[in-house]
Amino acid sequence: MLTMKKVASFEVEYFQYLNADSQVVAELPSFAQNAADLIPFYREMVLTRLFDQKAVVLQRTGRMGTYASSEGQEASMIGLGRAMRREDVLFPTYREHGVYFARGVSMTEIFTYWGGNESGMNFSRVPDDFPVCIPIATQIPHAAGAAYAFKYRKQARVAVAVCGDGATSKGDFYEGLNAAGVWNLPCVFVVVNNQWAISLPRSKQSVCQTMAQKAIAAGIPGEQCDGNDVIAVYDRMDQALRKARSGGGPTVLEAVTYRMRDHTTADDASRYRQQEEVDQQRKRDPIMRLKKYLVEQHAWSEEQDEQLLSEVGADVEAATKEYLDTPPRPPHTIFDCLYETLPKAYLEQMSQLSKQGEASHE
Amino acid sequence: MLTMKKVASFEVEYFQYLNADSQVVAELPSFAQNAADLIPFYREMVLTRLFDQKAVVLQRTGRMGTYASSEGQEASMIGLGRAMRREDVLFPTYREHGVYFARGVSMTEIFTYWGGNESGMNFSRVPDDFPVCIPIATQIPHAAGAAYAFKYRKQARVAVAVCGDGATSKGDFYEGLNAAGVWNLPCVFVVVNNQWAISLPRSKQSVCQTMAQKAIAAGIPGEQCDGNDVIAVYDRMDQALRKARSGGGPTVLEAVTYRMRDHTTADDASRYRQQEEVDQQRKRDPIMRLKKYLVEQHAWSEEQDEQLLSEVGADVEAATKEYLDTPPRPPHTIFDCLYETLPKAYLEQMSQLSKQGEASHE
Amino acid sequence: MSELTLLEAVNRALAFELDKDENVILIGEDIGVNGGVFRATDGLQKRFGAARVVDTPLAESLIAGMSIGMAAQGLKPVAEIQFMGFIYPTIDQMLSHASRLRNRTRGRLSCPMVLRAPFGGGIHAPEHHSESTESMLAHIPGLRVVIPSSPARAYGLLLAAIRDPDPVVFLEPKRIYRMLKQELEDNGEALPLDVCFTVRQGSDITLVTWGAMMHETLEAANKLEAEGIDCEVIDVATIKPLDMETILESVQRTGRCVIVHEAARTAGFGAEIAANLAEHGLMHLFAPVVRVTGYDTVMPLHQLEKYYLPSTESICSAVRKTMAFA
Amino acid sequence: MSELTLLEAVNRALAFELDKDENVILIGEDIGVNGGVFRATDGLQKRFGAARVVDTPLAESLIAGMSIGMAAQGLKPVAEIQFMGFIYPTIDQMLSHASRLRNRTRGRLSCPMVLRAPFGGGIHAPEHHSESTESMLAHIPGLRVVIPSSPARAYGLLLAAIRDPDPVVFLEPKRIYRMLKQELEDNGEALPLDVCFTVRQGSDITLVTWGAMMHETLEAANKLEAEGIDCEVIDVATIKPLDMETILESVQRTGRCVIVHEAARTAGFGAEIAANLAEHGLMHLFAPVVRVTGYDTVMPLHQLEKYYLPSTESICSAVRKTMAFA
Ligand SMILES: Cc1ncc(C[n+]2csc(CCOP(=O)(O)OP(=O)(O)O)c2C)c(N)n1
Ligand SMILES: Cc1ncc(C[n+]2csc(CCOP(=O)(O)OP(=O)(O)O)c2C)c(N)n1
Ligand SMILES: [Mg+2]
Ligand SMILES: [Mg+2]
Repeated sequence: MLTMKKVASFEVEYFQYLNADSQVVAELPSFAQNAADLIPFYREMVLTRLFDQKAVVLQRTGRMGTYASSEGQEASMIGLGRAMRREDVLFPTYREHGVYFARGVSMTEIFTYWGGNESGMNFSRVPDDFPVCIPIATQIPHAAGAAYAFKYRKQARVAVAVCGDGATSKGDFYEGLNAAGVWNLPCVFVVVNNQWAISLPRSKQSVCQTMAQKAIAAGIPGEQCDGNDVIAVYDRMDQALRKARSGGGPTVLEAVTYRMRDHTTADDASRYRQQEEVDQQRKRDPIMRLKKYLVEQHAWSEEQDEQLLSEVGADVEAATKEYLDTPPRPPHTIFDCLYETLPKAYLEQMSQLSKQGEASHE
Repeated sequence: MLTMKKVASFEVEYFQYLNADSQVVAELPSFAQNAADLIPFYREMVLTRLFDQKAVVLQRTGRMGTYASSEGQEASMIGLGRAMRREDVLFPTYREHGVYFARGVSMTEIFTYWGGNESGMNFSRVPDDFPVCIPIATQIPHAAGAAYAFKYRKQARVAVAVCGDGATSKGDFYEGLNAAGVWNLPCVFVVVNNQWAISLPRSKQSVCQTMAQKAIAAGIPGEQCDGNDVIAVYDRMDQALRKARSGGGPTVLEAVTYRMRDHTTADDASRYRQQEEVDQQRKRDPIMRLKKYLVEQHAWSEEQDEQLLSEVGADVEAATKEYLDTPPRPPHTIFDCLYETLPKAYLEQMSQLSKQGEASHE
Repeated sequence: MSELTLLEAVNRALAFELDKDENVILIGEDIGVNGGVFRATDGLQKRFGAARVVDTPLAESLIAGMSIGMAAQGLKPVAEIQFMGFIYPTIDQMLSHASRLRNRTRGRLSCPMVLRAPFGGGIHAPEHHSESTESMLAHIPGLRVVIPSSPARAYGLLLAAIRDPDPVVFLEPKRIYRMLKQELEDNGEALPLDVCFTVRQGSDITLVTWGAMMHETLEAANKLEAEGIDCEVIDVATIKPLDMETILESVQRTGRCVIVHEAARTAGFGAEIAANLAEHGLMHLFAPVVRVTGYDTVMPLHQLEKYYLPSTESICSAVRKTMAFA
Repeated sequence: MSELTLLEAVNRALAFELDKDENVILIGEDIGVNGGVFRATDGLQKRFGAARVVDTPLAESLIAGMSIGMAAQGLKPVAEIQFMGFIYPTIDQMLSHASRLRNRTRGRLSCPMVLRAPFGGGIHAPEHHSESTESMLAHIPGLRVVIPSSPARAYGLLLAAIRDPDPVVFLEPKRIYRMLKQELEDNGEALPLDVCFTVRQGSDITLVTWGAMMHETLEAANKLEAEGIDCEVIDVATIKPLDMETILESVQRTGRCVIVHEAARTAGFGAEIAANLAEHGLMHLFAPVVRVTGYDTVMPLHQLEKYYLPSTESICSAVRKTMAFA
């Protein structure tokens, strides 16, 4: 007599098309079969990296506040951002600059935000996308709520929440996944597993073998992909989005990547991680990987690359200038979006601040 | 070329020894091989049921406050309570009366608590066990913290947290499991899945196939057992406790049972569930199941049963009397356990209350 | 017109707005078939369907968080937290997001949600079921905190809260859920938010309160009338933002003020009102501003609950003391 | 004796107590190898081991909840919340359990834990990194809320907090973490909790504050001295429970009071102090009690942060107005 029976079983799959050496290791999905079609991906990845470098310089030179670099994570960002449709809605963290760019948010807007002005989150081109979310994992239930609205209104839209490996430890993450399961919501939850949560390595965040398996607790599918392979990220996102859009419910997608820089400009990663590890990871760089592949496929050349760098570099400079030329908002505007109409009770405070603001502007 | 590879796989097992018809369906563990050894289990299950019935009567007749009946869940409570050692520590909900009894907490104490007096939680026999926990799932991280203390002090003790199926939806549940995994803590998390969370059926709480699989998200083992089979509950608890005690880390144990009565005396379950379902579940009753088995094994008789009922009934009556005879605490005692030493700032409030209390006692 | 309890008034307001505006969605634990543990949503799922009256998994933080996502998409979620004692897991979402979404996006996104919760003691409930921590919420910029004190106020203010374009926490005094009935027309007429209501005119002293304590306060005012003390009684109704004008105007006339709330005293919302009087009304005060409040203890289990709550008698004696002050 | 910053003083106090009492355990995010994002725990994991200086997964509610379980077992957890902006997920555990465990079990179990968090604005940090919501915590019965205003106070009060048998929330004013140094002997001597400290004696007016605003308040007092206004300055230090005696005694002498805090005004802790003055100090007041506070808005991102925070100048002008009142 058996003392037990198996009542459930689960598997987690891993997807990769282009390995670290730019070799094709699986049959390419159709969108990637013509290498030249990947050039727009490459361009956005490069833009994100140049933006990032500029942002760090601006911070170091006192012209911007604390900034969270996304270097090394460009394939995850651009793969997921490009797979989304304009009418889908993004619920990001503070590190998903590239996703914003792929969505149409301008570099100036992102500079403005990190420069200490909320106006940067008043996106002109994606009216529904959520702003930067600082409190870890709290954006996950927002995505579930928006997805509920899409479903209620029978709209073919998907809510995409992005979070880090650290975020998976927080109750909000799990609660959001579970809710998406319960109502079969059109959601994709992307865990950008960059191996670190400030100083805490992935291994100490959780003893689960994969972050993808967190989905099992919510009864929804979860899978893992190489987050430095933009083909894999786009392909898996595309699949998950299609499924969600057609009523197939939520998916968790873990993109395995690496945070190449300090957590933010306020951090010093050399206190807690080895340079060797970083050097090792440099070999998996998503931009080099794609470039090498494109070149090998004769879809790209060094000349084109230089041309691209200088074009994109000029775009970054133009955005920088626009940002630096933006005057700060008048102080009393801290009252003007507090409520739709400022309650009478606060009029006096606002006028006091107006006076104070004018005084110190003089 | 394969587009993906499997990187992790999981299974959930289900354990049952005595089925609903009292038939042995798996080789009995050694503690259960002699049927007579199960009589103490039976006795405590009966006691818990009689206590429960009395408590409901006391509430209905205005002599006690709102009460959460545990009818139908006796096998889960007694199986887990008896498997624990005295030095282990319990972190229960508000429905685990039987576990408390198996631990040595008196019926009078539990009556006193539900009678609206905190003194009932000043257990005389299990000094470290946690009090009733009302905010769902918040006791789970407490268990992880206590387990951390055991591990830190190299004590061979286990923290046992019990919660309901509803509780598994709350972030605290998941955060606690994850932490237990990270530090390989001596914890057992028991999910008493009684199919309902007030009016919400199990199926709407989560679309996961089992509650046990929630463990997978935390990278720890999870299993399911028949929560109405006291042999299965005791056996699986015993295994999990041994493992935890010897450094083997945490386990999630789902005990599948059924809440036979209203959620609490303030609830009316007929508003949201069918009587047929309840009737159907009645056939799985844990007490009847064990009794039938004991009788069939000639380890128990109707005469013994009547004797037991009258003995236990007398115990319940004695506890009832002791409870009803307990005078309320003087009002000012609401200040005396607020801090170890009442801060000066509150002395005046306390003396004001003393006066008020005396006045209304007159 | 019919005689309604506060609970029925809540139910009618929800039904009216569900009927009028298909963006209104109720979410919460046990609000569907069960109609809520107090029956505030009784019959609404049946009438409006399970997509609009939605039972959630057991997770308050999720309820608040989802409401924010829904509201940003233009729905008007009205979320129920079963008891105020379980509102704490929502504070992060309410403070970090609901109250800030408009400002954070400079008006691009907004959060027209209502978070309802029964609050207050006096019904012999288990622990955590008798909380009054409204002042914690009233500290949060960008939120509104609204508390009705009667069926009519519940109906009108809840309609206003749902229609308000910003997040509102709506706290329902459960002790008076079924205590009193009021003639009430179910006509969809909202009451104004952000203003106090003067419930009783008087010239000797101003009594300020909200929620269930209104009952004891009015009782006290009636009792004191017999003793020749003419009390003005103000129902704050919206505690955040606070309409201090009405209170100040009254205290300027009466020169005396007693504030009544059942929450613990320290940093309770009575402090804010008294502080405003100390700043803006000082020169009109003939006597100290007295707060009649719950003690700075944990709300005791029900055997001692009545000692914790302010009573008509404790209000009367505070008023007498204040009147006697010279 | 050495010159220490507030941050170093915190580090020394933690080290002293870790060394003295093996029940003391630090837990929090990034407090181990990294030494905390501000370096408050720098070097402590190396010195005391990873079992005593423990990096946790990213979950504040867990950190508070685990601390409660540890504390009930007789450990003395000192938990760090990385910024006060992330303290909200702990409120449920702190309010529902930490502050109640002793009362709920009639003294059988207790919860000797400390929850540390840097708080306040002025360091040009991202959103949620500049919070001051101490009054929300001060409303919770059974908690202590302690706020140092200098290195010496941080050292002595933190030692006292760790040794206290009940839960303490210890809020560290991060704007002055490294701003000033003070001669300090690392001798393990605690300062008393539950009392205010009179930092400067004066006879014309009483200024009451806590945390980082002490700096601007003292600066204002010095400036005003030149104008012939003699300010008494009180550091509240423990805001819960509040030592109102010291404040009242002072205001009885000076007849005037200005309260300064950077938190939003409405239901900020200044209200509690002003309310007490309106109740117990009214007849000694020559002038309205003025609160100089942050505005009732969300703390803005750093371009406008300085307009939000009270300044030496705004304190001075409130004092001048109060002095001019007749
Ligand atoms: C609730 C909360 N706690 C703490 C922090 C401070 N903090 C900011 S980022 C971070 C680590 C996040 O790690 P992960 O989720 O892996 O994202 P990553 O930064 O690696 O992209 C922490 C602890 C925060 N922002 N929110
Ligand atoms: C945080 C919180 N939310 C809501 C409640 C109200 N409530 C009490 S019990 C309960 C259902 C719990 O269901 P489950 O976890 O399955 O336990 P059971 O009652 O079935 O034993 C709810 C919603 C609560 N006590 N705590
Ligand atoms: Mg990370
Ligand atoms: Mg249940």
